This record gives sequence, C-alpha cells and structure tokens, in this order.
Amino acid sequence: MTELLANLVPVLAQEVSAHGDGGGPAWIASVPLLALFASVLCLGALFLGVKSKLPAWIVVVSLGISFIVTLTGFLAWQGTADDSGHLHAQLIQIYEWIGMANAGSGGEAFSGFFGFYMDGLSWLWMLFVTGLATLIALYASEYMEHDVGKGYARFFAAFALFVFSMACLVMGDNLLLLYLGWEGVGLCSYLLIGYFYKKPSAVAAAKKAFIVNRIGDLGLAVGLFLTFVTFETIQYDELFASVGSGVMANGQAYSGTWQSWLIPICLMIGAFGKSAQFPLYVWLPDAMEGPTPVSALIHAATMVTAGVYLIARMMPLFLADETHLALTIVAWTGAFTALLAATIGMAQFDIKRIMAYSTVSQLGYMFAGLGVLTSAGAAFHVFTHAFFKALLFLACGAVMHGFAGQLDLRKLSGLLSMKGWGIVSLTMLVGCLNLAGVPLITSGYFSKDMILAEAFVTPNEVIAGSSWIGWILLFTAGLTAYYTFRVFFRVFVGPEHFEPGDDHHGDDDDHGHDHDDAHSNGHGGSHDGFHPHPPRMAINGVLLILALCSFLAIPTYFVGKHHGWVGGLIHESSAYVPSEATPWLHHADDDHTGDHAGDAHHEGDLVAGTILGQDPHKAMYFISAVVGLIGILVAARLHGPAGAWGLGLGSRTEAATSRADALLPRMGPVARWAQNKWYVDEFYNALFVRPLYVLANIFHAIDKLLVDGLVNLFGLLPRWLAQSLRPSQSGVLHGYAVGMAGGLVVVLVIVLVLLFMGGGGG
Amino acid sequence: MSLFLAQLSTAEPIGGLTLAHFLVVSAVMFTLGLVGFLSRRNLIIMFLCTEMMFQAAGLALIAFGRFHMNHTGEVFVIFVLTIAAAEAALALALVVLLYRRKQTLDAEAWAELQG
Amino acid sequence: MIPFLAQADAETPAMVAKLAYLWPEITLFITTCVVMVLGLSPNRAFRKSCAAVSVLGLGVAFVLALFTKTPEYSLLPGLMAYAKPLIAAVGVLLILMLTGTVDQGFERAIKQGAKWDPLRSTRGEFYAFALFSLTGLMLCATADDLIWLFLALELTSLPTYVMVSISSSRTRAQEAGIKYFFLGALGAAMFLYGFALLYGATGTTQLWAGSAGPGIAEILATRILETGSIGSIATVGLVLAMVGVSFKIAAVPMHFYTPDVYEGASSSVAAFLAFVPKAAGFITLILLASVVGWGFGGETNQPLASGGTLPEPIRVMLWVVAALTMTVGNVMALLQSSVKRILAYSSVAHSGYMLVGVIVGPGSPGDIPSNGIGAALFYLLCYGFMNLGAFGALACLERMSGEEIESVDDLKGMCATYPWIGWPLVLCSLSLLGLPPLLGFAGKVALFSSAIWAQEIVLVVVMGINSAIAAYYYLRIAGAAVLEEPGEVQRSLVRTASFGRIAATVVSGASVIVLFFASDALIQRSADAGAYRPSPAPTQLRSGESAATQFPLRPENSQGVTPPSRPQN
Amino acid sequence: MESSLLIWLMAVPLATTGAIVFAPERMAKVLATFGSMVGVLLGLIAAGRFDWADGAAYQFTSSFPLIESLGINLSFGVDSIALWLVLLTQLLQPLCVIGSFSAITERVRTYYAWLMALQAAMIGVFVARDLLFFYISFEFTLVPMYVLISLYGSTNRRKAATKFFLYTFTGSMIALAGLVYVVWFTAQTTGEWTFAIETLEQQARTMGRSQQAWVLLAMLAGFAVKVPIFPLHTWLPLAHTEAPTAGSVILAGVLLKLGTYAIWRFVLPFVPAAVNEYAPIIAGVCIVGILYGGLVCWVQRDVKKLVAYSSVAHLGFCMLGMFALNNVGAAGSVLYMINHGLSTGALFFCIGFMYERYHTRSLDEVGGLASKMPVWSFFMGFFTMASVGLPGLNGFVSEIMCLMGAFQSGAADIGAGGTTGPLGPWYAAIAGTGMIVAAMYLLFMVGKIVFGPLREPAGHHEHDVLPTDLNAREIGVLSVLAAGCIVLGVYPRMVIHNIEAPIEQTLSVVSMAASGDDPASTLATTGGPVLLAGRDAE
Repeated sequence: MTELLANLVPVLAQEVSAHGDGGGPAWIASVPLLALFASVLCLGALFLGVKSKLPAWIVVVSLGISFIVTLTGFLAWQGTADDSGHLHAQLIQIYEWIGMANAGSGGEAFSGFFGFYMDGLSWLWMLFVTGLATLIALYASEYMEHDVGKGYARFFAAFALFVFSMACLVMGDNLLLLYLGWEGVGLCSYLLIGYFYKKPSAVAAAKKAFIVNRIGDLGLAVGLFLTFVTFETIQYDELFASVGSGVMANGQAYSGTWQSWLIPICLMIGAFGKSAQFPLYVWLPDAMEGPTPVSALIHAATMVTAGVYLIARMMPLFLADETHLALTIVAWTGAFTALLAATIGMAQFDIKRIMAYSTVSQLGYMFAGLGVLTSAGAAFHVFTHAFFKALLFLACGAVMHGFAGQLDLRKLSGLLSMKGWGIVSLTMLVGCLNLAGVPLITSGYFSKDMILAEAFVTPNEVIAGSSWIGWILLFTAGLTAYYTFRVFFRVFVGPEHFEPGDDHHGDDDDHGHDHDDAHSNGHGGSHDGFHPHPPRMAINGVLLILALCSFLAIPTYFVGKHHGWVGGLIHESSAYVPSEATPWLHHADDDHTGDHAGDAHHEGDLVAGTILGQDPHKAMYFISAVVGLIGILVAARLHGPAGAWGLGLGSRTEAATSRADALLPRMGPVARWAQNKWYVDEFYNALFVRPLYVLANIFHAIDKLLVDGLVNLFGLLPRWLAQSLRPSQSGVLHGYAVGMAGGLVVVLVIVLVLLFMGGGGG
Repeated sequence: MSLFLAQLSTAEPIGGLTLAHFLVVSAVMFTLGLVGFLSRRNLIIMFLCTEMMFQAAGLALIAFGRFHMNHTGEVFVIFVLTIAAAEAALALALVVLLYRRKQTLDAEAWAELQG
Repeated sequence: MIPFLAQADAETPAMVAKLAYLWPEITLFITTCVVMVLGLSPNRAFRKSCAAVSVLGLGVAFVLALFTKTPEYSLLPGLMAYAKPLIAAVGVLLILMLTGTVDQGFERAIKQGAKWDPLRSTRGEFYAFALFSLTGLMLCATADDLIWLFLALELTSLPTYVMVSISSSRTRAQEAGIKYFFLGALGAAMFLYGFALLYGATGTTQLWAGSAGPGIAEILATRILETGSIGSIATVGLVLAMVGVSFKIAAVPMHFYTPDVYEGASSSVAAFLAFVPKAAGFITLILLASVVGWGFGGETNQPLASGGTLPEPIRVMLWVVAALTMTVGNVMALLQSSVKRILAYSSVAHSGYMLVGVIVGPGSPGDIPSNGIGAALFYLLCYGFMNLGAFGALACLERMSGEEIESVDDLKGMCATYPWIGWPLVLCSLSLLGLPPLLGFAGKVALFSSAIWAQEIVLVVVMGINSAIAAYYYLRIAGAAVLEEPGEVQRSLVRTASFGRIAATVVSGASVIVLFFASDALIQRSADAGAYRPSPAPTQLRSGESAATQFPLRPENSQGVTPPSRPQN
Repeated sequence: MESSLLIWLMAVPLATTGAIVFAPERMAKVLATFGSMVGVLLGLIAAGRFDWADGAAYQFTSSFPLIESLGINLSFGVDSIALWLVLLTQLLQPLCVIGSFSAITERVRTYYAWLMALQAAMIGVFVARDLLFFYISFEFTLVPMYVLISLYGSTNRRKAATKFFLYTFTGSMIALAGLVYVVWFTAQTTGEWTFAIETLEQQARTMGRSQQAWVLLAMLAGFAVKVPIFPLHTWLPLAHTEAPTAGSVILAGVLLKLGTYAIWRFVLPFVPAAVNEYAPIIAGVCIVGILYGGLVCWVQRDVKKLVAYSSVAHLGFCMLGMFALNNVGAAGSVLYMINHGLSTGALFFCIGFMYERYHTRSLDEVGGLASKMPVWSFFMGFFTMASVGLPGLNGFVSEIMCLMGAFQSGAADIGAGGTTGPLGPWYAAIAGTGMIVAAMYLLFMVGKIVFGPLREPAGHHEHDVLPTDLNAREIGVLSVLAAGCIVLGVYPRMVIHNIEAPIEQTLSVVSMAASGDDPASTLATTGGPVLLAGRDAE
C-alpha cells in the first residue's frame, strides 16, 4: 500500500512544491475551499437529517470568512504595486489538474492547473461575489426557514457549492478551470432553480437553464480548444503573453488569421449563454422558479455576470482581432437584448419576472459596454448592478415570502403603509432609483452613463454603428425607468390591498409544515385569516446593508484616475483596453478630470464620437438623467397612485385599476405580444425543440426498424435459407437420390468446364 | 472433348473395338443404372440398378485392364463382384424386413423421417 | 521392441511385409470373431461379455497401434500412426456407447423365462459389426491401393447399414436403414466408377509407387510435367471418387440422408455413424487428394508438392462443396427441434469445416500451422470427442416408456437433474460451437491458421459466419440444459441401465477440456500425420523407366528450403 | 519484471468459482465477497509493485506454453493502461457481488460462480500478452454473461442473451480471421508462427495498405460490436435492459471496455496506416453515434434503456478520442474507459436498487423519488452529473480530452496550430453538440425519476427486506464509486501521468505510418511483404 501511494502521490507533491510559491498567497485558495467545505458540511447535515438552522450558519460563517480572506488578499495585493505604480497579476498554482506532460507524437503537452490568477478583475469579482453571497446567505437563513430540515440543508449545500464554483470561475488561472466554474455554477443554478422539485415547472425551468447554458458552453469549449491549438496554452499569463507578442505557437503571426476572429466569437457564444443574451436569454426569466435568494445571488448579481467576466478576461483576444467582429456582435447583441428584454419587462405582471427581464436588459448594457470597448464601464455596471439588483430581488423576495408567494403586481398595493413593510418598501425604492438611473444620487446612474457615453465616444468605424447602439441604450434606459417604477408605484404605494398567493414553500413531505397555520387560511380567495408576515431582522438587515452599498458605490466612481475605483482595478487586469487599442481615446485615462481638450488626434482618421456635437461624457449626464426622469414620470402618470407618492401625476385609487389598463387595449396586439415575450419561447419550441424531439423519435424508430431490423434480418437470413432448403429434405428416398445425382452432375459440369476453359492446373 | 477422345484413340484396337467403345457402353450402363435408380420405386429394382452401376464400373475396369495390359483391373473386378454379392445379401435381408413391416416395396412408403 | 512388429527386411514378400502394419486390424478381426461367437452363447454371462471383450480387443489394438511403424514409403507416412490409435481410442468410447443398444427387450424376456433363441439374438452381430466397421476404418488409414481402399470403405460402411436397422425396433430405424443403404450404394457406385477411371487413366491401382512400379501419384505427376495436366479421365475419375466419398462425410450434395438416418437410428449408433464413416471418408479424401498434391496455382504447376493448392478444378469443387456443406448444415440445423437432427446437421457442417483443411493441404513442410491436413485430422479427433459427448448424453436418458430422449425440450434442466450427463452435454455442445477454452476452439484455430496460411480468406470468413450461425442452435442445446428449469416430463426421465454410455459421455465431456490443454501434443501428432512427403520409391529407381527419371524424385522445394509460391489473393 | 502476480489475479476468481460450486448454497455470497476482496487486495499489490515510471513496458510477465505448435502461449503481462483497466475490474467486482445480495435470491450459487468466472475472463483480456490468450478470454466472457442475463434477467432475458451472444460472437469470429491473418503475415516475414503480441506489433504494421484495410475491417467487426460503435449497437440496449443489475454494471463497466481496449491494443498498432486512412470515417461514425445515441436516449421510457443508449453516445466520445490519434485524445479515451465504467456502472446500480423496490423501470410509472428516497436521489443526481460531464467529476476530464484531441488532430492542416492528424476542429465541434444532447436526455431522466411529483407504480407495496431508501450496504457500494468519480475528476493526472508512456509508444507507431517514415511500411506499400515479393518473382 505504501508503495502504491508512494508511486502515485509524488506527482502531486512535486507539483505543489514546484508551483506553490508562484507569486501570490497560497492561502487565497481557502476562499473556494471554505465554500466547498461548507457545502460538504451541509451535505453531511442533509444526510444526518439536521433539523435546525445549522447549515445556514455554517454557510454564512464560512462565506463571511471567505469574504474577509478575499478582502485581506485584496488589500495585500494592493500593496504589491511596483515602482511605476502597477499592480501585477498574482499566479497561485496549487496542483496540476489535467494535463499531458510530454508532447508525444501527434500531440502537444498541455496542462490545466488548479490554480488562481488574481488581478484587478478577479479581485473585483471575488469581492462582490463573496460579499453578496454572505449577505444573501444571511437573508436566506430567514427566508428559507419554512424548509428547515432536508430542504434547508440542500439549499445551503448548493448555495455554498455555487460560491465555490464561482470562485473557481473567477479566480481560475486557465480556461479549463474557468470552464469548471462555469459548469459548476450552471449545476448549482440547476439545483437551485429546481429547488421546489415537486413543481414540474421548476424542474422544467431548471432543465431549460442547464441545457441552454450548455449550448453556450459548447461555444466556450470550442473557443478553449481553438485557443489551445493556436497558442498551445490555456493558462492566462502565458496566453496573454502570446497574444501580446502576436505570434502563434506555430510561429506565424496571429493577426489577421481566421482564429483571430473565430476565437472571440466562440468565447462570446459561451458568454451569451451564461449571461442570458439574445438568443440564449430564454432560460433566465424561467429561472425565477427558484427561491428568491437564489434569483438575487445567482440570477442577478453574480453568475449571470460570468459572461461579462469572460469577455473582460479575454479582452486581449477580442482586441487582437483588428476587425473587432466579435466585439461588434457583442455590442449589438447587448443593445438588442437590452431593448428586447425591456419591452418584455414592461408588459409583465409578475414582479420577479419583471426583475428577471430587467436583469437580462441590464446584462445587455454590460455587453454593449464591453462591445464599445469600455470594459471599465461594463465592470462598473456589473458592480453597481450587483448591489441594486440583489436588493430589488431580495425586496421582491421579502414580499413573496410575506404574501405566500404572491408576485402579481395587480394583486398587491400600498405595502409602504402596511405595518412592518417600511424597510422593504424603502429599500425597494432605493433599488428602483438605481435601476432607473436617477441622476446623481444613484450608482446605477453613473455606471449606465459610462456605457452610454462610451457608446457614443467609440467611433462607428471601430464598432460598426456604435452611436446607434448608444441611442438604443438610451431609449432602453427610458423604458427601464418606466417598468421599474411601474412596479414601485403599483406595489409599494397607493391604497393598501393584497391577495395572498398559493404558497409553494415546503419541500419534503416528511418534515412538518409548521408554518402552515400562519397562512393556510389565506388560500381560497378570501384572506380574512391571512396575515402577511413582514420580514424580520435578517431580511431587513440585509436589505439595508445592500441599500447602503448601492449608495457607497457612488463615491467609488470618483476615486482614482481610471474611471473610478472599478476602472482602476480593470486597469490592472487583462480586461483593460490599452490606449493603443483606443487611439481616439489616448486622453481617456483622465477624461473625467476635464483635462482632455486640445489634444491632437495623432492616429489619423479615428476620431472620438460625439453626441449632438458635444463630448458624450458630459452630455450624457444630462441626457440620461432626462430620459430616466421621463420614464419615471410616465410610470407615475400611468401607474402612480393619487397623491404625493404618485408625484401628483397618478390617479390610481385601487390596486388593479390604473390608466395603464385603459391604455392597453389601444395598443393592439403589440402589448399582447410583449406580454407573451414576443413568443420567443414558442418560436424556439417550434424551431428547435419540437423538430429535435421528432427527430429523436424518428431515430428511435430507425433504430428499432432499420438498424435493429437489419440485424434481425441478417439473423433471419439463415432461417429463410433453411426454409427454402427444407423441401429438399422431403424424406423421400428418390428425392435424395435425385439430389445426389444432380449434385454429381453439377459438380462434373463445373469441373469439366473449368478443365476445358481454364486449361491450367489439372 | 477432343482431348478426351484423343487419349482413348491411342489404344490398340481389339478386333475393331477400341477402348472407347467399352467405355461408352460402361458409361451408358452407369447412366442407365442411375436413371433407373431415380425413376423406379420398387426397392428391389432400385437395388438392381445400383448393381448395374457397379457392373458398369466393372466393365470399365476390365476394359482398362486390357488397355493397360495388366491384370489389376480384373483383380479389382473380382473384389467388386464380391462386394456386390455382399451388398445383395444385405439388400435382400433389408428388403424382406421392410416388406414384413409395411407389406410394400414402394420406396416412397418410407418417408416418415424428414425435415 | 516387439519382434513381430519389426519392419520386414528386403526379402520378405510385399504382402507379408504389409502385415507388419496390420496388427491392430488383425487384433480387431480376431476380437470380432470372438465376439460373434460369444454373442450366440446361451450363457448370459458370456453374452454380456461381448462389450467387454470388444473393449479389450480395441484396447489391445490401441496399444499395438501406438507401435505402428512409419511405412517405408508413403505420400502421407504419418497418417497410419496417427489414425489408428485415434480410431482405437474413440472406438473404445463408441463401443461403450453402443452397450445396451440391442437385445434389451429380448434379454428382459429371457430373464422372465423366455427360451434362448439364437435367431432372435443380435447382440453378437451388433458388436461384431461395430468392430468390423472400425477395422475397415483402420484399413482405410493403411490403404495404399485403390482396391484396398475400396474394400476398406465397404467394410466400414456395410456393417453400419445393418447397425442402423437393428439399433431400434422402431419402424424409423428400418426407414433409416433403407435410406442409408440405398443412398450409400449409390454413393459407392459413384466412387467405384471414379476409381475405375483413375485406374484407366494410369493403369495402376497403387496410390503411390510400390512393389509394382510407379503408382497413380507418380504417373499423374509425370503427365503433369509432360502435358501440364493430369488429363480429363483422371480428373473426372478423381472428381467422381471424391464426390462419391463425400457420402461418407455427409458433404453437400451427398448429405441428404444424414438427418434422417441419425434420427432414425438410436443415439448410440448415430454417434457411431457421425464418426466412423466420416473418418473413413476424410482419410480417403486426403489420400485421393494427395495423389495430385497441393503444388498448383502458381505460375508453375508442381505435382506432388505442397504449399500451393490442388489443381484448380478440384480445388474449386471442394471449395464450393465445403462452403455449401457448412452453410447447409448450419442453417438447416436452425429449424430442428430434435437434438439428434440438430447434431446430424451439425455433423454435416463440421464436415464442411474439415474440408477446408483438405483444400488447404499440408502447407509448407515442417510448418505446423500451415498444415491443413493436420488441422483437419486434429479436428476429426476433436469432433470425435465432442460428438460422442453430445450424442452420448442423449443415449443416457430415456423416457419411462423406454424411448430415447430426442427433443430439445427433453434436455431442460438436465444439469440440475442429471449433472453427470448434463454438463458433458453442455461442454460438448459449447465445444462444438468452438468456444474457448474447449477442444473445438483449438480445432478451429488450427483450421483457421492453415486456411489463412493458404490465403483461403473468403473460406475462413464463410467458416466464421457459419460458426456464428451454429452458435444459435448449440446455445439452444446448452441453454436448455443449464438454464431451464426441469419440468414434470424432464424429471420423469430415467437413466438407461447402461453404465458404459454414461462413462463414455463423462469421459468425452472431460476430454473436451482436458485435451484442450493437451492439444499441443495432439496438434503436433496430427501435423506429423498430415505431413506430405513424396519421395522416390526404391522400385522406381530400379526400374529406370523414363517417367521415373523425368520425374523429379526429390523436388528441391519440397524439402522445406523455399516453399513454392502461391497466388496472392 | 517477472512475476506470477497476474496469474494470481486470474487464479483467485477462478478458485473462488470452484469453491462456490462445491460449497453449500448459503456460503456463496461470503465466498464471492471474500474472493473479490482478495482480488482487490491483489490489485492494490499489483498497483503498488508496478513500476509506473516504465509504464510502457509489459510488467509482471510470465509465460507458459499452451499450444506451442500453433505459437500459442499463456503469456501474462500488463502495461500501465492494462493495469488501470485491471484495477477497474477489480474495483467493480466486489461492488457487483455486494450489490447483488438482495437482488439475487434464487440459484445463488450459480450466480456468484459465474460472476467470479466472468471476472477471471475479463482480467484475462487485460493481462494477455498473447493474442490467442486474449481472444480466449475475450470470447469466454460471453458465456458467464449469457448465463447471467438469461438466468437472472427480466422478462425478455433469453432473447436478449441470445442476441448478445450471437451478435458479439459473429463479430469476433471475423475478428479472429483478421488476427490470424496478421499472425500469418508475421510468419511470412519472420518465419515464426506466433501469437505473441509484441512480435506481431513489430511486423503487422509493415502490411500493405489494402491488407491493412481488410484487417482493420475484420478487427473492427469484432471489436466495434463489443464497444459498441453505431450502428452495431442494437444488442446493447436489449442486453442492458434485461440483465440483472450486476450484469449491467459489469457489461457497461468492463465488458464494453474490452472492445475499446482491443481496438487500442490491436487495431492502432497493427494497422496504423489503415487507421490513419480511415480514422475520419470511423470518427464520423462515432459522431453519428454520439448524436444519434443521445437523441434516442431522449425518447426512451425505460430508464435502464436510456442509460444503455447513453453508453452508445459515451463510447462514441471514447472512440473519437482514440481515433484522433494524438496523445491528448488517446489519454482521454483511456480515461474515458475507466470513467464510463465508474459513472455508468454506478447509474446501473442506482437503477437496480430502485428496481428492487418498485419492480419497474418505466419513467411513466415511477418518478419524483426525491421525496421518497432522498439518498438514492442524491446518488442518482451525482452520477448523472458525472455522466453529463460536469467538471470536477470524472466524466468531464475524459470528455474534454477526447474532444480536445479530436480538435487538435488535423488542426494544423488548416493553419490553426495544433498537429497534423486525421480529424479536425469540425469533428470536435459537431461531437461537442453531443454534450448538449447528453444534458438533454440525462436531465430529462433525472427530471422524471428524481424530481417532479411523486409517482409510484399502482399496487406498489413496500419491499419486505429493503428499507424505503437505500440501506448501508447500498450506500457503501455507491459511495465507493462516487469517491472514484470525485478522485478521478479532481486529480485525473494520477491516471494520465501514468499512461503517457504506453500511449506515446503506440502513437509513435501510428504517426510513423502516417508520415511514411517506417521503412518497412513504405516497402510494403510498393511491393508487398518482403518474402512474398521474393516468391512472386520466382
């Protein structure tokens, strides 16, 4: 035994010693490992049948420690600046996960380490991932209390596993580990969407999420393969070095080759899947079947931004394509998705779904931002969006939690004035303000502006139709403000009214519905006996923290010299768009300090775009503010309650009636189409799913009839042959004799023919 | 066929008869025996037909023996006759046995075993 | 070692010299006479000793056969030394198997007080016939002359006609007898005519050079060297002889009788039929083929050589016959419900396999895997044991009514009810299927090797596919015995009184495993038996005939220096 | 390194078989467990004493003449690839034995006896250093499996067993012809008729192109059926569906690997030129199998059949990697053999445990078991994810490596770097859609049987022996496999590192044939083998 171990283990030991000191603190590995450990512990609790909130505390504590570790690591990293003030990426390799050591005949050596690549981008992501995860876990500890027992442990096991996967995704030092995280978060998403596994719709939604994601994953995988064959490495540091040198592994110039545009496109497809961009966005709204904390963390704040992360991380590869084909597609897809999702969001009634579509829409902004070469803007939007969208979801979740699953904005009204719902309503307002981009007081305003402005700045020659993208996004911003406040005006202000929903909490039959008495009377339309239970400490606390965070994000925009703190981090990462790539922006590093006038455009034709002849960054402060306010005012007019909360424009006095309802019929089928999500699901169903299912059935039939049929036919051939020979065995002597004589004659004839024709031989 | 006849024609004629004549007769006998075996249903006649085929071979042996000017063929014929006799004894015993069973000598009466 | 077995010296007359090879046959003949007399004894103990005496005689013959000398000159000098012990050994098992086949009712009647009537007793004749047939088989292996061969063949087959008829009192046995006899006579007439033509073409009945000068082989060889062909008469003669002999091995188109006769005869006699005439037929076929040799097919046709193929017309004939035989045998077996018929058709199919070896020929001298004759002879040995076990298991059980079991259904659960009978059956049928690690597999590998060596690849593939077809019905048999639960009918089956049958079955079943691991020695011996060593006969050298001088008595390339070329497929 | 260890590896199960046959019925379980545990121990000893640094060389060699005159020896020896597969076999065996305790209640002795005999035969395949010894073992596996299916299977078992037997037997007869042809060819050049694999490897590759193509075809006839490669797969779903649980596990876990192993061991080194030439076609067929098998899975109503068809798709990946003919693909392929054995074997265990409780495998009759059998559901989900190819679990590593191998192979020809090779990025990209299809059908299965509202067959009553959820024995069996899945998913280098050397050795032969560097092979393409050329000239 010892020999066996001695033979197998040294490989591991050597690798650790060889790479363990690769330029960063190895203890950063404790971030994913803590989460993994928490997940395993929860699993243990699941098997042991722990019926307490222990799993939640395990997860909250370990994630909290993870956050602290991340923060410590980040601060330590901040202190490693070199002489020129640059921060270098840290490479921490734990052990070699996959790899072929020797480049044998017909193949190449490759290795994928279990290792981490920590630069500004990873740190940024890790900070808000661990931070938000801790907060949301805390929130969930209360939110999920109906399911204490197996469901509770299951939830937190998957939750912690998600953080582990996300950490691998973000911290991984190579594409393969990113892929691990990528699929890992997909799995957790699957598990958590399907949390209420008895609901067929939840199971279907989970499946849909996984499969649609897999389509994107294929793109990522192909991109990975292509990257590997082109550069013979999948490790970021080596990869970026190769890309930087512009030489492929086979010694030829990378620039202008077909890989240079194909690799970004493949990676882009992966990003589209994970970040729910058109055409792969359809899974995200359905994913709202999961518990709300999941929606907040996974499907709003963190996992869905993985696509943004991927493109930002691979920015050197995207920029290496001089035609910017992939980036143009990214920008346009982002813009289109933003618009499409916003239009759908406007017509929905389920507040969680509205938030889901708004997520899709905001992700579209981020992609558009990446596409127009402002990775800093995109990252900043990711950062601010993480807080306010999580906040919005958690507020919605609190509502859902309190009203037995009621999410229809027509059936809820005036929560602000109900007892115990004040914090939820106010924090919701904060979230809505951020999403709508209310000027100056919201971080959402600044991050959105950055993208909008850059869309106009980036010349149309570089990203085709970049300014059109700007206009689309601007229009979408108005729509966003409208549908955001539509929710707020209808649900949180106005006359008090509620109808409890059909609660679908509850998991396993075998543990009690101790909460049944709380609202079981609420079923059946009348809610005489139903008391909405307002959120308690954990939920309110988390909401407040998030609201605070969304405000705290504002000043970060003004620190540092690279588009704020986030921009500074991006500047120290692979996502940074170097000034060589943006010659029209050679002054961009310090543009918001106002010191950029009078510089000559020494790169010739490329001129930074303008909006209405003005510097976009300045003009946008006003334009987007106006657009956002218009959206809010329209919402107030159509949905606002009478009185101050309706900004004096509203007239709603009942829960379900409003001017909007009167407006709907006049809009003709458009509203219905929007409400039905433009029938995209139906279209996909008809175009892909049904045909594929039919094809599968045809294959099955072919398998039975043709493939197996042929086999059986061959099996039957001897039998048929025998049947046809059987008459010769008639049992009659003469028959046999004839057979023998005939056989003799035939043989003789054959032999004689051969003898006289062939002549040779005998 | 020419080769076949060419070989035969090298033989020394025996009173105008060549080996070919004997062989043709022998072949005809053999064929007649075979045809008889196939066409007749009476067991005894069928047996006689096989005897005829044996004797066709015997005739050929004799003729060849003369052709080759040695006695081997004749010796062979003696043994063939012996065997034929033995077969005849066997055949008759069998035929009697069968006749006792079914009161018929029709070969087609015996077709129980088949397939 | 044993004086009277010593090689005769030069002065000994040829006939007397030949006796030196015939001691096993003579022993058997004497045993036959003794058994015939014993069978007629009114004393029950004497009568019952028939089987024992037969086995004893065969045992002595086996020992004597082990000392068989290699003849001074023969085309296949090792054949005798291989075939005779094999025949005696399998013969012992066959005799054991035959015990209790005849006279059971009569003996019971005597026990109950019936009067002894020598006319009603068939026991003596029965064993005597079996021994005669075995003697004939041994004589086939000794044959160096067409007359001898003819007589040996007839001695082999004539007694079996009787054995079939008297093996059972049922009408079916008689029907089997009549079919066997009449069709056998037809076949005999064919090969007799073939022999006559061979004699006519060469003027001698000696297969190879002997006391009377050059034999058929040498004369045909001379003719080939002169004219490039053995001539049409010889060809037709060979073909007729081979087709006629095909009856013995149950090859297409002479196979029709097989299922009917095996089914009509009792299982024990069917086992006898499946081995003895088949062995005789194969030995004859090999001898007939050896007179032209396997040196054809290249640019130069080399008579009396190996490493090539048979003359093209004969090769094609045997090729077609082999392929058809395997296929017909295997597919027809698929339809059967009677195990005896299945085994009969399987016997047809196995003849097809063995024919492949004959087509391939002895291959390159000294190269065992290339030796098709050796492979065929080895397969014959394998088949002897496998076939015995399979038929033996059937012979061991009977219904309460005294009828032998026959249908596949009767085998159900046999391994549970009668493991000592069931397992040999299973082993033997899996061995017939060619499943490793059983004897049949070794046989098949030997055949495959030689056939591939001879580039008969299509034939190998046909053989492979046929093995697969055969798997179906062998699995049916084995499956019924192992897998099925015995029902009422199967539980009511009783063992036959004969201990010999069970012994023979168990021995056969064991031997398919044991001999697999001993197959190296057996393959070596069979390769020796199949070694083709044409060499000049002393008489030929003396006579100084032109043919003999022209004939390359020791062809350089038959000595294993360079094998002759063969066509590339 | 001479050693009798491998003989013991084979002898222990054989001896156990013997002991079971002669021991009383109630001892069968115990003896089988003991025997298989001793096997595990021996396997570990073998792994410990194996010189991993020299993995390409045959180790623990020993040889006994079997039929010397036909060049057949019982030669034992393993390289590191074979040893891993031996270890897989040894690992699965006790699990199969223990996993069958409650499922097999009748004819117990027969069951365990054949199960142990099967193990001996499977080991024989992997440790054979003689072609015929290999073939004997390869063929002999049919018998125990035939018995296991037809005695302990479900309703249609006899038909399934017969089809399994006949289908694979037919193929392997043709393969035998091909193998003997190789032996003949070797004998022509070396003058020695031998079935020793090392000798054959040296010579077979010098065959001419058309010879190689025919031999390739013949060998594939035998081995591709066993794998099974589309469209030769139809025996598999039937056999799997009807087989008892342990039978399915071994069938999926090891028996299918006999085919892939044989292709690796014989097809690639024996006929490298033909492999290079026809690899695109074979890979194409594999890809069709991946997609076709996957889609057919999707519409199955019988969960066992679903998993069975998934094997067709999975092994398509495995063969695709192998025929990429580069080190990444080959390593992925070998790894796939092990991984598929673990995860699919485990899935069959899961289904078997469920079947013992509900006596149905129909997705229409049973479903939503997560609420009734949470532990079972966990394992089911776990192994499904391993099967889907979730990173971190074993399936991913092999799948991604197979695809990467296929992608790389030939990428250089279109200017993408990578290497020259028969396949190309398109193969991997199209095969990659199989990953989507895999997610579709496996999640469909999990969605039906684990999740959703609880459905139990009408008239279902609780099993009298087994608890509602898994018992400790069953959990133990599944845990071992789950641990294997995790270990190989987290640290696959453990295997990859150790199989690099033999892969390198085999692939160097193949690549030499591709580039025509092999002097003998160039000669063969022009004038046929040396000796024959000489003889023809005479």
